[in-house]
Amino acid sequence: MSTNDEISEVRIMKGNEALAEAAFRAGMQAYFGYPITPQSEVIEYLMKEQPKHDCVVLQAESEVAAINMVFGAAGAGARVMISSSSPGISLMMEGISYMTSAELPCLIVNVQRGGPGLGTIQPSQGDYFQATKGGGHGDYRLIVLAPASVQEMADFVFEGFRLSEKYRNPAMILADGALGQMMEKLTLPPAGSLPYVDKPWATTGKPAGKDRRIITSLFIQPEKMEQVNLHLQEKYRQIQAEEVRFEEYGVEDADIVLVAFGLVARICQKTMQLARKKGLRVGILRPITLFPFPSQRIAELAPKLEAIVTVEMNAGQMLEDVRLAVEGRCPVHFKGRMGGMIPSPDEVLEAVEAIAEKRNFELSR
Amino acid sequence: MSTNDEISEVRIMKGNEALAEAAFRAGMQAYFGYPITPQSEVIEYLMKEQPKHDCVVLQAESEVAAINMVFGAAGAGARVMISSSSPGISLMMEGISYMTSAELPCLIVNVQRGGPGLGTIQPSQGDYFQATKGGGHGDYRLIVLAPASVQEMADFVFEGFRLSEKYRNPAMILADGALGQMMEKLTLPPAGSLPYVDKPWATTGKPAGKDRRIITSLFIQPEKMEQVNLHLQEKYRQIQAEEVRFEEYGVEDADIVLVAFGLVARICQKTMQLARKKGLRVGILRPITLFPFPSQRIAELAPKLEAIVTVEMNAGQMLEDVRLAVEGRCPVHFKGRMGGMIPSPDEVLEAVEAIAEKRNFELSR
Amino acid sequence: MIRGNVIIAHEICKGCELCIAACPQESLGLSEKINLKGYRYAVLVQDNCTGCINCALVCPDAAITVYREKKHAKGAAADAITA
Amino acid sequence: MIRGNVIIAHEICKGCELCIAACPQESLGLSEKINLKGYRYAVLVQDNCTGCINCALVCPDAAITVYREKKHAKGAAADAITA
Amino acid sequence: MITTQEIIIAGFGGQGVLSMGQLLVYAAMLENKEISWMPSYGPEMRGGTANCIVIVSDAKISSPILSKFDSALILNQPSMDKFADKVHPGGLLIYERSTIINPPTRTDIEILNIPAVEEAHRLGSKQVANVVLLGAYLERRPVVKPENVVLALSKVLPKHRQHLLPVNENALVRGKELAMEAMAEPSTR
Amino acid sequence: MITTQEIIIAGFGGQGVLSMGQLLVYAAMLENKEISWMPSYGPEMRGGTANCIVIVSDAKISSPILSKFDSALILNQPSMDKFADKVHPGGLLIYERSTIINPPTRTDIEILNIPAVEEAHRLGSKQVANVVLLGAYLERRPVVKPENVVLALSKVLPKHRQHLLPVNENALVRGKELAMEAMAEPSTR
Amino acid sequence: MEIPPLTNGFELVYKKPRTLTETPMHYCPGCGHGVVHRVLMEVVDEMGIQDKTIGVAPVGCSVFAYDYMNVDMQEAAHGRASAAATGIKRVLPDRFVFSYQGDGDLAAIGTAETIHVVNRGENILMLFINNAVYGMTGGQMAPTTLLGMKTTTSPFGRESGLAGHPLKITNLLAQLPGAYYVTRQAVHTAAAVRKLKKAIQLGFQYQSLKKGTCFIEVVSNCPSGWKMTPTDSNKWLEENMLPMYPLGDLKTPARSMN
Amino acid sequence: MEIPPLTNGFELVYKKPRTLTETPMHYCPGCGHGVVHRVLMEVVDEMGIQDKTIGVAPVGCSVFAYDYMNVDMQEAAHGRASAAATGIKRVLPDRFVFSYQGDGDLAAIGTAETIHVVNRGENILMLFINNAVYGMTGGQMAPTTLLGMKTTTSPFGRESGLAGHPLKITNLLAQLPGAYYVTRQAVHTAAAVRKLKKAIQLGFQYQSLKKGTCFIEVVSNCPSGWKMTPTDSNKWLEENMLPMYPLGDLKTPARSMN
Ligand SMILES: Cc1ncc(C[n+]2csc(CCOP(=O)(O)OP(=O)(O)O)c2C)c(N)n1
Ligand SMILES: Cc1ncc(C[n+]2csc(CCOP(=O)(O)OP(=O)(O)O)c2C)c(N)n1
Ligand code: SF4
Ligand code: SF4
Ligand code: SF4
Ligand code: SF4
Ligand code: SF4
Ligand code: SF4
Ligand SMILES: [Mg+2]
Ligand SMILES: [Mg+2]
Repeated sequence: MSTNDEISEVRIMKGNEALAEAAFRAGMQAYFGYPITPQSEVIEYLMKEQPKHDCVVLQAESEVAAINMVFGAAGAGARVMISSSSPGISLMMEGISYMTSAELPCLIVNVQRGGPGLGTIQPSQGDYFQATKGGGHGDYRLIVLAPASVQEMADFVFEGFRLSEKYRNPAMILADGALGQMMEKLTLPPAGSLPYVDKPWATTGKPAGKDRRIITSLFIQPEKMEQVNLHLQEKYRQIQAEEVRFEEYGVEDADIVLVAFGLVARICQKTMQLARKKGLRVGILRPITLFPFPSQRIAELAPKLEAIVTVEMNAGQMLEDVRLAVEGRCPVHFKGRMGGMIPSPDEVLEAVEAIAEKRNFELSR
Repeated sequence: MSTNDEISEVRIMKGNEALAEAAFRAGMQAYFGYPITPQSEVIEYLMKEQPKHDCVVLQAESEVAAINMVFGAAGAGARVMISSSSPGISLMMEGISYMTSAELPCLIVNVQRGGPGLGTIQPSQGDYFQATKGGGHGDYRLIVLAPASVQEMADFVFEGFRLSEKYRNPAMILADGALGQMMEKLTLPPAGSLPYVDKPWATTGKPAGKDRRIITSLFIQPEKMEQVNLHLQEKYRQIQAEEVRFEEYGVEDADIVLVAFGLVARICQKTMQLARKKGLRVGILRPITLFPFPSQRIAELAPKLEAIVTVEMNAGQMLEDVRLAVEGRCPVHFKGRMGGMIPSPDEVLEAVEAIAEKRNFELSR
Repeated sequence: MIRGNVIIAHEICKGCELCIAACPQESLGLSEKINLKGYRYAVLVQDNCTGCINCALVCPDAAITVYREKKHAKGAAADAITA
Repeated sequence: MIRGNVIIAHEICKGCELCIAACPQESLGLSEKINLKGYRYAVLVQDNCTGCINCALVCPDAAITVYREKKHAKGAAADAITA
Repeated sequence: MITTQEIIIAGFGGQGVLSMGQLLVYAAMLENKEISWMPSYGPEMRGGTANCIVIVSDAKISSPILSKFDSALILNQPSMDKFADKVHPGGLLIYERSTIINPPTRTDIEILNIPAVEEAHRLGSKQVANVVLLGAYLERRPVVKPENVVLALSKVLPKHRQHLLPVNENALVRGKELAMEAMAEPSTR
Repeated sequence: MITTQEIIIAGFGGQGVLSMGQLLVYAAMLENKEISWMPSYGPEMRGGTANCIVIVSDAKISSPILSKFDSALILNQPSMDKFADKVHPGGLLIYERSTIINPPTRTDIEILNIPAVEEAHRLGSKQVANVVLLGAYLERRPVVKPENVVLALSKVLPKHRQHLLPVNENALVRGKELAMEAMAEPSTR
Repeated sequence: MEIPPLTNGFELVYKKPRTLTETPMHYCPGCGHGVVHRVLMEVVDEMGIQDKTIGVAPVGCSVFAYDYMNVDMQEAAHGRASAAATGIKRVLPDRFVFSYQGDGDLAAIGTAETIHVVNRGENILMLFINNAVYGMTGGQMAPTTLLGMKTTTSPFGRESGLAGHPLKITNLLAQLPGAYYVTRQAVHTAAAVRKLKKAIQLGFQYQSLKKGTCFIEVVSNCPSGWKMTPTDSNKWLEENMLPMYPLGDLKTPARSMN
Repeated sequence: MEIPPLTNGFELVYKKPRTLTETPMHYCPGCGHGVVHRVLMEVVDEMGIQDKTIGVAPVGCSVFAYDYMNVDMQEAAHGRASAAATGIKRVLPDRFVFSYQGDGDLAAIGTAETIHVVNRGENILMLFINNAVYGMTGGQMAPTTLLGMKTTTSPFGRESGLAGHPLKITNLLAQLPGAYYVTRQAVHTAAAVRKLKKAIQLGFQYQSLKKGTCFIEVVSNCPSGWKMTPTDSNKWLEENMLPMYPLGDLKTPARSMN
């Protein structure tokens, strides 16, 4: 059953397909990827629709090759995307580190599955550390966007390209298998709405009379390499100052705030509805950018709260960023599911109730 | 000039060579690696000395191949080591994630260089996040040991093998280029002092009448995968409870404690000497295990201190673990150098003085 | 003609029909019934099996066991098994 | 015999001697002096260079420029440059 | 009027459980409803069970993942074992007769036993068993108008399959009828 | 007695600056001293500068990395430019004459200008220029006994190079003598 | 009409090997993986090397091979089965070690490992199941996909300009001195299965000689990925795959000792 | 005795190409990389394509190639220069794109990329500098190291049992349909340099045809890694490398169009 039929202006699509269609509309000029569940629909959709667009779509021989093709194409000035899922993203760590160092923009999509190892193909948020702290070597950061709906799977492609080009830094969409596979209604952003930016640094052939362009991540003199790092750190500080995005629900009067990203934030919305029905004043803070992280907002909220509950599909990774923001100003609890399990609104509610009543609850499971 | 001459019982060796020789003495049964500066002496030494030992030493075609050979050999029950430097370690992220999931012991050595990207070959501590938070996908941890001398480059090989086998989890020695390249005196641990442990899970050929052994990281049912994760998390908690190691100097009466690992901790010792001469009560806490991190000890110290200064050869990575331990109970400052630059005792002293006098100082430069 | 016989594990069979195609005797067919996995499974539909084991060799699910009328030449069976 | 000439960039030369080995005329040798990089550099030691450009072709450091006595046949030089 | 229906559809891969759910959400979209379709995906597609959670609502949908459902459409025994307990009291459980050995025993929900496969064979296309079930479901929970299911079908069927439209339409109608029959004969439950 | 000497030895790769440092620490080990040898490594080995920091001490060594030194042994101009300022006041700077165009101008340190390359050629082995310098250094800072340098050399030289021992011994002696001469003739500084 | 089988006065002439476990295989109906698994275990059975054999499963449809093969097994990362097998064999040189990989695994992501394992002449048996698609992930294009063949990532047929020609990696490997025995077999007919079995027997037997890598390509089907019935897939294989990937030995010890 | 050069009445017959920068190269004395760099830039100069050429440097001694070649350049990760070049060429199909790689880079860690770039027939020029060692990291064994050759990781000489035979990757590549022009050249003599230049010219010229990958192996030296003087290294190359890696075309358009 084709999912790209124009039944009306509004479409129903899988998250992966919405993302792929959005990439075309965002003026993507090249995509390199390698199949992996649960995101293979991205490349499948792109391949099918490619004839309608002026965009390179290439299936590479591996994720390692793909990320290095991205390096080349991005260095040549193209708007480039790559997508994969957890194990495939791990293989890109060297390439990603190179791109941050060479300051190449690109959009990396991780539709996470349960790990570690080959794990399972069910949804997970187990790659938060990898995405936000840098799974590759050296001091670098990605701009990380965490969508929570099919609509955002599409919208954040635009945002990801925009931010990555603005800062000459790779951006990542950190989704999960469920977001990739589920279908929802969405309004596709119009094509052509993301203007191309000037890239005088791109290697498109040395302009006569001007200096040649060099894309490199090699700065053999440590003095120079340190300068590069200071520049990068300065950029990350700027991103932290200017690009934090988050959403809040009911935090104004909340005693307990759930901090959750991506799909889990929506599960928490249901929990919040259920909790409020029971008279528990629960609110939600949903980080949309995971780097930069909304630390400041959390720091503001913390002193007024009875507790924060971080809810994740992992063993507690964003938890560290929440605790770093809170710095002991309120208790921070954690509720998680792992290895492809998705917490249900009910079980999050149970945890919230336990916390409200100062009972113990099972941290995960 | 050969560095392995037995001028006396005590030897002078490069850190890389001490580590290699120690590996033989620790009963290493297989090594797989790929050359990269600044740790190529490890494989070079092993190749030269291999005829004297009953140990496989193989130069793989890449770090990706090498880590997967390690997977195979470790799964077959061998005591295995692999070594590389930052970019090469990034390429191992998938394999390492697999090994943690399949619960395979092995010793991974990262003699870090300045990143991100190809960077420089000068020493760095830029891979702290990667080593301690998991640069690969999924929730996993490595046991991370940070040597600070050539002696420890040798000693921690034993410790690394021992811990990795005890917990069936990869262990990592996180060194830096300077530690690998420098020469010091050391006393080599005697050969044969690390007994082999029983590995009934190893695939050595199905024993007649018993079940076959399966080494896998695939648990396609998320329920099962979650159980695997819960088991891993339990193991990590146990490691945290039992294996924390650190060193302290002069913290008893200290107003300011420097937290530093590896070579930087020694630089800080010199700073401490200089500072104490100037009447500043400076102490040092040196985490030896980076995971598990000595959070508890830092939490104990924090309320009594005027400030903690984390000193690293990176943009502030261990800093986060220090802050998580401190939870706001004292100010935490950071002094770092990046991209292959090594902080000098003097410049750390400057920072300490500035903090003592509540002046601003350049965080990193 | 040598007489043979096959036993097909109904619940293992996935009804792929490869054995049917491989049988030189056209002895096999699909049952009308479906098994618990939802497949129509292979069954003998003619009594002319020669025990040639072709069907067993191509069965991806190792669902087929083959028997053959005892011959006097002892070597034959072992031969077939290692074929 | 055609007369040629070479100019060797002293400070670029690393004294690898490949030009010396490549010169069919044995026109080249190493200087006694060392340059700032610490190398004895290549110099003309005989006045018999033919401008055959062999030395320049094998020089890894592109340190050699070659001249040749003007001929009447115009094409020769261009020929050599693209050799 | 029903404002929100949370449905689980489960069976073997290949029985069309996923496309049944998709059909439902397409039809719902034609009625401007909010929808969510969440498959369980996996190597289960190779012979194991497959399922999808479908939510149709007049209001914005928060969690697309649920552990309890208003209705369940069940097409094999493993799915029955897994989901029979997950229907809210007062909810609806419809199952395909020929695939179920142990019918559910709950008495706090409505249970319909539909011979969809048999009916599909009768209709001449075993592919439409799922549409028969869908018809039965819509009889009991009219979340969308059957004509919109047909319209949705006409939009999603590729050109070379448009000729299947009539048989699908029939299947939908027969499903409705079978549901009415099943309700009338409690013995088949 | 000197208790700690922090030394930088710097020049081109290939001039033997690294092995000069190694020789020193081997000799120091024979005297049961604490030692540390820290090379700057890198692609600099391909023609660029190379250097090592050597620390010889009676006490345990903390930082093997330093930014200022007691003594400097300099074998080329780039190293001179880099390290001349990094010698503690009152410290010692010895340089190889033929490689230096701009000699240092500091007056707060002792500066010795040693024609080590020339001397090495005279000794018949240009390889030993570094040992000449080491001899000169030991004359001014007797951190180890010269006989222990010779002993160390005899241990580290591979068999097929043991015949080079005498020329190295001579080089060490000549270095001492040149240092004394250089001190006697302040004009060569 | 079903004929009830008679066993009276009959003798067993074929039953599944003991070293195949009782776990039903998860493969799609008609998938060649099952046949290769079974034949492999038949050989292990008959050679009596169950206790000395260690296998490595890939990432691909045969990722669960260890569920079916009753020998010690490891499950390697995508593309790295032969690297893992190298690790095993190097530390246990007297065991029989085999790797089992699909075309995506062995000839795409694992190309470097494949080439270098064979080039080093690792004394293992490599099984390479070429079904011209990525079965596991839903039928995407593989390096061995035929020109013009439609897959989910070559929806208009593989086109050499975009994706290159089918990669005959076995032919490349046969030229490496480290390769000792290289052959291409199939499982689409009973006769082919018989030949495959012979090849696997040789592959294991040669392993004891420690003279290099034995490499067996099995041209196989993927009814699901090809969107065909199993019988059609075998027909299609014969007509389309075999001309590109002709069966037979590419290197035999005799020739390799030339 | 130094002869001062005369230029009076003389005409220029050779000078370094304009597209080689003034930056002195960091290579060891006598290293072949410098020659290849220069010849490459001579061709770019003469073809007048400086503004249309984009090069990709590897990780290896030639990692700084971009310091010397005055064209737009990228520095790719170890082994991935041809993947990066693919990325560039696919988005800028009318530019001249070349990759430049050593034997460790191209034939060890980058094997998969190498094979697949050529198999896809990417329309780029690949330069492969085979000096039989890892020069950059201090002379370790490479896939192309000769049997018996001592390197820092084969201190007793490469032994086929441990490390396999030298990998003639160029021969493998020549067989891929995606390869359009494959040749093996050298730089140890003036005559060899002349031939190399012709080959590079062809490599660039063919690129406009968009008919597949042009691949040039350059058998080169590594005086430092081999621990020889430059002149000795060239002699050794001739006597030892060339028998294993004989010079000449392995595939030319005429033949590839057969
Ligand atoms: C690093 C990584 N990349 C991608 C995948 C997804 N993946 C799983 S199997 C597979 C391909 C399988 O194809 P093949 O090797 O031909 O085996 P088949 O299923 O056809 O037997 C891929 C791409 C993965 N698991 N890991
Ligand atoms: C991922 C990674 N692994 C290893 C290295 C270290 N390394 C740098 S260059 C090189 C090999 C270079 O050899 P080759 O490609 O033959 O080039 P050459 O120096 O001989 O020209 C290696 C292993 C690296 N930089 N990155
Ligand atoms: S054994 Fe032979 S004759 Fe009998 S059913 Fe099987 S294939 Fe047919
Ligand atoms: S080959 Fe096997 S699985 Fe297929 S129909 Fe026959 S018995 Fe059943
Ligand atoms: S141009 Fe020819 S003759 Fe003249 S120096 Fe060079 S090689 Fe010798
Ligand atoms: S070839 Fe070049 S670098 Fe070498 S000696 Fe001659 S001029 Fe100098
Ligand atoms: S998808 Fe293809 S290869 Fe995989 S089990 Fe099904 S038929 Fe076999
Ligand atoms: S190490 Fe070898 S390849 Fe590298 S620059 Fe020196 S001679 Fe050339
Ligand atoms: Mg396949
Ligand atoms: Mg090389």
